[in-house]
Amino acid sequence: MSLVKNICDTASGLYSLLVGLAITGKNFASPQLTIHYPRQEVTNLDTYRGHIELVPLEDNPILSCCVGCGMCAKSCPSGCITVESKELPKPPAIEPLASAEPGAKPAKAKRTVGSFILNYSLCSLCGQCVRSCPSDGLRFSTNVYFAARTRAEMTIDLVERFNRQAAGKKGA
Amino acid sequence: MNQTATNDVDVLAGDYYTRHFAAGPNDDTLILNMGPQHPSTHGVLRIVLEMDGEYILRAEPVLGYIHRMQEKMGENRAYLQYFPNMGRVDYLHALAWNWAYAGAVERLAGIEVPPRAEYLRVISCEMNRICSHLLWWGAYILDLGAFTPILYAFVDREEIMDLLQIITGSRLTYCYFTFGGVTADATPAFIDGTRAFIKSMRSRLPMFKGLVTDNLILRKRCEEIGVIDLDMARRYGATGPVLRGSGVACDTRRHEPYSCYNEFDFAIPTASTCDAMGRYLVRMDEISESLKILEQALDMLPDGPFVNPKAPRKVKPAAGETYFSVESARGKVGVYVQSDGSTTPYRVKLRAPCFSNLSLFAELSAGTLLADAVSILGSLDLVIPEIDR
Amino acid sequence: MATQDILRPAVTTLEPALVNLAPVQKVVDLCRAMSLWPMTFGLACCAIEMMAVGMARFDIARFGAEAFRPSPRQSDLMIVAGTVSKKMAPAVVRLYEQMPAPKYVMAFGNCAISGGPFNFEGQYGIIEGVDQLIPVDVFVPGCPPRPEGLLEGLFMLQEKLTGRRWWPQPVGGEVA
Amino acid sequence: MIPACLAGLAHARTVDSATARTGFTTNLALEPAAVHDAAAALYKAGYFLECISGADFAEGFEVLYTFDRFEKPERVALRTLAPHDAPVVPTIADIFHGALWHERECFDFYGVRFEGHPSLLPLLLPDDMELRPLVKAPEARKSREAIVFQTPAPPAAADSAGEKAAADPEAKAKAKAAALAKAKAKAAKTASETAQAAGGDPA
Repeated sequence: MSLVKNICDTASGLYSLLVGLAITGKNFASPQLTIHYPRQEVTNLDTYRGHIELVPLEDNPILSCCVGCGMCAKSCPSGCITVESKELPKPPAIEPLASAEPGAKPAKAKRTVGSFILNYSLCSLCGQCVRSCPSDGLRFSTNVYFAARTRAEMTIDLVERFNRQAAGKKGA
Repeated sequence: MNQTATNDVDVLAGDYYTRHFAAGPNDDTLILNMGPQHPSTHGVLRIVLEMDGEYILRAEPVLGYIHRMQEKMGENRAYLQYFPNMGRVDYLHALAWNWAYAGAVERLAGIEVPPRAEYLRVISCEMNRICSHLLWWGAYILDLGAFTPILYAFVDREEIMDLLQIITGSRLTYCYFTFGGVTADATPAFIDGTRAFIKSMRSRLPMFKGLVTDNLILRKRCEEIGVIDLDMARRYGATGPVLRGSGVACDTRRHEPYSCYNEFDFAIPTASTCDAMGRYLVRMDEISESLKILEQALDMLPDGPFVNPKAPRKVKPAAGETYFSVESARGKVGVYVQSDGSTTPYRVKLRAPCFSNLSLFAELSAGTLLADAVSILGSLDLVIPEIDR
Repeated sequence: MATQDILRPAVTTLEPALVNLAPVQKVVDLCRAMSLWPMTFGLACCAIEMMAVGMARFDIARFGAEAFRPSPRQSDLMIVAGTVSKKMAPAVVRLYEQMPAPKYVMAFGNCAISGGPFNFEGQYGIIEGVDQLIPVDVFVPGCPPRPEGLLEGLFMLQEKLTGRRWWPQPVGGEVA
Repeated sequence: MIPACLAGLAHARTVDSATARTGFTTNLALEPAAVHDAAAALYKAGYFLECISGADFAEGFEVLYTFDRFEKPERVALRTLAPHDAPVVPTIADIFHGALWHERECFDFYGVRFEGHPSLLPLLLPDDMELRPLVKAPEARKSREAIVFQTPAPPAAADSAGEKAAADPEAKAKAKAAALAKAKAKAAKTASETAQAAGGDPA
């Protein structure tokens, strides 16, 4: 009795191995899944959150939407953002007019971002800065190719990066 | 290794834990350190073993190699700022922890969650559960010596990660929930993609069964190994598939229904064999049950806001405490929050299912072969950062 | 026992090369760069992304680095993927010292670079950057970094070894 | 609501809290000495140990035990207070073996000693670490009454004395009602059940 059972068990066991081999064989013949990375890329990077970057104004792409209010720095859980604002240089022609008119324009001195330093190595990509931004001045970049030889390179000057990109766009 | 039969902790060789462990009567046994860097411990778990030949006499897991101070951070950060941590407690089923924390604070602060958000939470959480089970499947078979299945598992995992990336923006450590809802709405691409995924996953499951589950070698490595009876599960507080593999149909989604889980029709898979194979089968069945929930949730997905517009930006619950538990891929996740009425929690306690599930390993592995202990360890489905927190 | 002991940096002395001829070195370096054997040193979340790179979709085998070894003695690239706690630090140093030279270290993910999100005021349990313990050759930031990041890190290491980048720049990549 | 198995416990103080908000069906504050008996009774009644957590209050270290059942959701919270200068609580690891690690973790974080624990070694922290990370600075400690019992804290300044007077009778009445309910429940139980519940160790 137990001999028969043993033989049956062995036979079904061997059969299970054959089934597995057949599946492997079938998959061997199926098309390749690999993305040949540097030459070819995944197509869904736009939904990925890389490190944050400044958003340009729609009508003037060399200026950013950021007003340097510092909400992002306050809401960041790991404190990786240092932001400073500065006053936008006003067009000089309007200035005397504005000061002549009492209580109108001078109070509305436009501010913009002075410096925006992101210590990327502390960031957890949670997105609280982007959500807390009152002027929609931040977004996630798709820069996922980031690797560096020194730790200092993890600190990114976003204003400098923004200006570089704006200049690049202008040139192109 | 020092073999002196002495009780003096100070004269034995090895580090602190080895010395404490070895300080028993041992004449011709061997003290073996497995980990903290060992491929089958899934991270940095360390187990000190006392071996008699190939047999384990005693085992003692040593924890803390990836202790990341999560509970301390909870007391230092504002309620909303603690969310990113939740994605990193259990990185394989991050959304369950997201949910447990969001649920606890929402209950404490009385924040309502709109129906669409509840459904989106269910959908994303179940996707994440499948993703987690797939990785466990691949890694477990890898522990048992077969490399190929993990390659198959990652094909489906990549699909899920791509889909979840559409709404959450990340691949692994999601920070998708927020108080009163979720942070982004489902796009048509996500919904269509999920429907397509359900279909493809359904067709893949029989293949997994033929490739691995029915396999003779796997059955020999899993059957009648690591038998956990009900009393043992109760003494150690085991939950999740480890418990259901012992025949108890206890699932927080059904047991203590949170969100909208009582609106779905799904079974709680159990296995009566109580062994590693039982836990294996429970997890494989859970994948198909999750697919069922996903399908229903997509069909019933209501319109409306995905986040409560009245949810406060700065959460400041009244003084009090709450304990909220959800079912993760590994068991019952509990978040206990004490509020003193300020903007930071007074105390956050994270109840990790793996912590309890691993604690029964010492009893479970005594008297087994070392190779079987690896199989038992894998069948518990451990995520070490969740244990160490 | 003492705290200084835990934070002891690794010994990094190197023996001189057996054959010290520039052309031979160049060939040897090229061979090394194209078959780096990483050690499976997954500590936390980032380890899963490291596994993803080894799988079919991103397939690190195309760059000769698919032989993930569990033993430090068989590997020459340590990918530190995850948070290094103070309890783990001695093990990290020891594993590094056990690797045969020449050996390289990649700090993969923010936790390995600086402690990442777990680097907060009053923290008591983690090492704020694995470069305090062992010399790091390449840093790949992200939480966790995408597989592309790891591949870029690998290219950078190959570049460091051989002096040139062997693969084209990705289309979306930024030229620094 | 106090489950039948806990009805015979001495010195229990019911924490007034709604299940809908706290998630606890039963919430009892005990003397440290009563914890072991309560755990034994819960084990006999078919509960499992969910977790043990600590908290640092102005009054002392609170150890919170949470139990639940596999069959139906019925979360029982037992809490006990250990003084700051000599925090000692009896172990329940001989009943619920899962408590071995939970208690070690609590010892790690707060320095609460569990009397009778077989090996109270550091679990999560390095073995040579002196720091108790979750112990709060004395000035940061809040009153347990205000957080757990949700009665207004005893006011420090004189201006809120009126409030205290208003709140105090209420709290007293509540405690009285709870005691009354307990006494009733006790009377309703058969003597054997009570004896069993208070009996201590299971076999």
